[in-house]
Amino acid sequence: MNNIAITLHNFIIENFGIDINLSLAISYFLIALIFWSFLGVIGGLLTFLERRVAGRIQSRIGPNRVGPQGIFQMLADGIKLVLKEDLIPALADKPLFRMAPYLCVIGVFSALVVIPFSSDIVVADLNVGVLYALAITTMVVMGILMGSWASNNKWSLLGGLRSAAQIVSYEIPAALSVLSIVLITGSLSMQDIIRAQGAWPHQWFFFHNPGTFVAFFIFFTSALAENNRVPFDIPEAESELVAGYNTEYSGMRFSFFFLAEFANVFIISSLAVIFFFGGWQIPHFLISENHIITNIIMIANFLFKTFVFIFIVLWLRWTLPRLRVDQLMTMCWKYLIPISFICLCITASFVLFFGGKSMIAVFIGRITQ
Amino acid sequence: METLHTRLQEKFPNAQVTFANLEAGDHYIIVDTAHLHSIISYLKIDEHYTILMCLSGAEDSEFLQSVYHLFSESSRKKVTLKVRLPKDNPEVETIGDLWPGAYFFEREAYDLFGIIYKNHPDLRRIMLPEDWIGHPLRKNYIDPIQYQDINNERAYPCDVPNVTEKK
Amino acid sequence: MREDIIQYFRNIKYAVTSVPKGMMVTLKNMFREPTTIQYPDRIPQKIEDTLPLNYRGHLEVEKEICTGCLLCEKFCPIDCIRIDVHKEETGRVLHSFKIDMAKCMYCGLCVPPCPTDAIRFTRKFEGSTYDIKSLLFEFIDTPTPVYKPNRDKDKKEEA
Amino acid sequence: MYELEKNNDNTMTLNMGPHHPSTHGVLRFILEMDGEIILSVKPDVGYLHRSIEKIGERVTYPAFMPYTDRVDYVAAANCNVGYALAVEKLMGIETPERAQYLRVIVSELNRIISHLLMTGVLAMDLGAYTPFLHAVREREKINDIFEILCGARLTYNLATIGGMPFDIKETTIRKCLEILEGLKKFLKEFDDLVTNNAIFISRLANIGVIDKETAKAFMLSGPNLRAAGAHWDLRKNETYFLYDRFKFDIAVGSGKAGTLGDSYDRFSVRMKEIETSISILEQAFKSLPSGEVQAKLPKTLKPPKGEVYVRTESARGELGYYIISDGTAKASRIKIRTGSFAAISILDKIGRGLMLSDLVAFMASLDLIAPEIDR
Repeated sequence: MNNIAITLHNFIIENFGIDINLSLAISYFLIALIFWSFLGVIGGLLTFLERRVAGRIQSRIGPNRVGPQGIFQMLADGIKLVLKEDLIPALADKPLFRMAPYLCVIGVFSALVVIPFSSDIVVADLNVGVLYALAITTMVVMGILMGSWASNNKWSLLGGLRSAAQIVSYEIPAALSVLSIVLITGSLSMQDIIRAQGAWPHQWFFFHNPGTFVAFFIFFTSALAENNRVPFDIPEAESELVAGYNTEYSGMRFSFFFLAEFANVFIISSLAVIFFFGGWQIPHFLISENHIITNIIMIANFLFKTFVFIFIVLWLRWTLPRLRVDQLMTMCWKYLIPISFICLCITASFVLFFGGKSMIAVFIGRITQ
Repeated sequence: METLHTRLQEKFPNAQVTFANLEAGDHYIIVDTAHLHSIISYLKIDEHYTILMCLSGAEDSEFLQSVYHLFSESSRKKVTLKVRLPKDNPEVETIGDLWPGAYFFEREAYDLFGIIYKNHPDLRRIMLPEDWIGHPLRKNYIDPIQYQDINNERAYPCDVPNVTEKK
Repeated sequence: MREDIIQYFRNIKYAVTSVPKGMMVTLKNMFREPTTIQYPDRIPQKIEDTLPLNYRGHLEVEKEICTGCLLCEKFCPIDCIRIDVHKEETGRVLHSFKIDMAKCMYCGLCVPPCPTDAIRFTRKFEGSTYDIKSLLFEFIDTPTPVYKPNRDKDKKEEA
Repeated sequence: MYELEKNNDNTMTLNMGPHHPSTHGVLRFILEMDGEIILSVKPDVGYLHRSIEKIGERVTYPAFMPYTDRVDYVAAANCNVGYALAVEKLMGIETPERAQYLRVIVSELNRIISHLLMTGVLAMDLGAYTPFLHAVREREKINDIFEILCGARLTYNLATIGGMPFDIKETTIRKCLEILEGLKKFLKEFDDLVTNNAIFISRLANIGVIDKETAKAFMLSGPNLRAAGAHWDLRKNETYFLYDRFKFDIAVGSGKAGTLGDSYDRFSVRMKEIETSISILEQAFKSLPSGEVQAKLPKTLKPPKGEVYVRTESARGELGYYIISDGTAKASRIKIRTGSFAAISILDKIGRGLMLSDLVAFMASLDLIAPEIDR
């Protein structure tokens, strides 16, 4: 069993006997649709989670009225946003203004295609998965820039330009730090990266060598920056730019930007788990004969790890002040990029001298000799 | 303060420097309008009254006043200077070149009293809108009935009539 | 140059150490009890009962002991109290005692001058209404003769 | 210096306010920008002008007291006692000792409240929302004390001419000391969360440097002046009430994060002043004398003909009341000189060359309160 879409494809071919290409298209489309709606739910859930976490950190209670513990707050918010009037400024560039939020959402949601939830559950295990994930999420900047320009608002424009500079620069440290992982595995496929790791912490790439250890923090920081989260939320910067690029947006279009941001939180957390924390890997004794149960345990493991990181993202959001634009650039070009290069060199030397074995494996090997 | 007054009189014989002694509170020195700037700069530079505490407009029966409260950090002394300006042409030299912070206080006095400060770089209204008519803190100012279609009457549906009207 | 390099590493160290410190503070706060209450429906006891006794809420007048001295009306800075007292054969009679709570600024200047404590603050503070006219409080429904403190009796009591 | 540079094609005019999230109330700035760099700041104030000075000429002296609350609603008690002091000085009234102690207590409590709000808001303007709510949480506790004392939480109206309208009870003192102990713990936590945070320091250090001479020329006062390195505190240098009986140090800017007189200094001076206020309060509670709280006054207050300028140290700097009396029950002129109004004029001088984000931080560090500017 390769992955879930192929399974569906085989099923369609066997039972309906239609053209192979058409069946492939249909099965990928259906699976993508399921995953996308899942991400939509996750995005909604995160808005609720963020408000609850923020509330508790700030000695408040947070939303707790809609449903048990307020879990359906996201539905109430969603319905409210859908019913709100969709304002378009008179002097806005209307086609671009309408298109921008969709572009954002497409950029983020497309990244989900390569995220493996378990050894079988993945839409498409591309052989350029890492590259694809890093590249497609950058499409968000197109949406933001488009929306901010089309709004015909100076605050929006400032926010959009800040965002463009920020996201494009932070692509580099993010890619460089992931490169150390690619160096170890020799593959750009997500599944291969996960399979190269193990279920236990000493098998994770996070503890592989000092280079990857630091690389994780660089990856996480730059992923946060790419997602415009605090402390890098300068494109939105509520106290400076009113609301930044989405100043003029309202109703459903605003909620699309919002959803994109929260879906992106999920994406970056899952990427961090995949690259550095063993993804869906579970210990051997948990793997049973039954494929379905094994997959469920894998998904649970993966989602648990992901939600830990999501919590850290939210936690950071409600702790730190934001940086200034020039400090942000300084941090990227003067600190993160040089350090990630050093990390890359350290990892490369590890691969060269120890044949890709992890630090702990080498250490244990020395002791047992 | 009285010694300061005599010193000022010696220094500026042409200026009419009068010392006012009141029943209560602070005493003040009334200065001739034409010599105000030179007297204040003398006070700042030679007498070390380095702090301008407050600049305000005021009105007595016949005149508008521009009041300057100065303070000396070294000798811990305060002095109040006043200029009396005729109501029809209240003009006085700005002291913003000595304390740039005074520009805003002068704008306020201009806005609320209509005192014109000569050589002020940006003498505009500060509290009230640009198109407001009159200077509200003058004693003969009458509240306008409306401003730009906004009625000045209170819009309380259950308004209680004024006490003075009742009697 | 050398100092710059030292500063470079010091910056990294400071950023790395100070951020977790702040995060620990927020984490600590996360496990503390919330300080907010769920006003207005999910509260253990009525808010009015938790307020101190001298809370300045809505005004209240006890018409039986009002002397009609009009001191409160005089002391009010914004004229939100209006009292009608007419002189009739039996003496002075209160016809209306109106307080416009929509206009009142709860300054409390009307309370201390009252000789009989007829006007006083309550601990009510919820004044939201659909009709602003309902905030015009009228304390006299039927004409009431003003209260005349019996001076001799008071003196006796004091003695 | 008040002329905008000619508007050529490379600059952008940006309208910041009147309802911009970081202008706290309604202030408006017309910014001339080159990208993110500010070329000039033109403050436009007056959106909250409530003609308090005109009202002062129409109501009697005691009836003006509630209006002084509204001059600066964050530090209303300071405004109250300042006005009471001015009228007392004009009339030559001697205030009882206990009332003076009570005034010290309320003004120091109010200073803590105001500085807590300021530090929280500064953090909020830099993007950290949590410290603001933590500060407000502590602030609410002191508001509870005010509620017990005078019955109101924000616009206290807690002074009368010649004394105080309430007395403090032993239980309130104990509760107050308890809260102050909690506040000390909170301040340590706040240091970890905000004061020593690397991002916070880098956002404030070397931003908006005001040196001592500029500060004096622009009539700055209070914490803003002290942050520039001036040892000047009206509580100490021009003792009023009974501040000479308390031991405290003047908090002065040290320039430890960058330059002397930068935004971080203004922030840390306020943090130090909270500690100073706590120590003054503890001393005041220990040595609170017994006795009357209200001086005997005539039925209608009619100050003699004359004028007085009395300044006190409010939370936002020098708060001066200039009262001219013409011998009647109503003042002929009441001028209120506030710290924020003086501070607003320095924005253009220092704001040039800053980035937009810095302007927000600089403005918050000056602790501008819009109603105090406009009155």
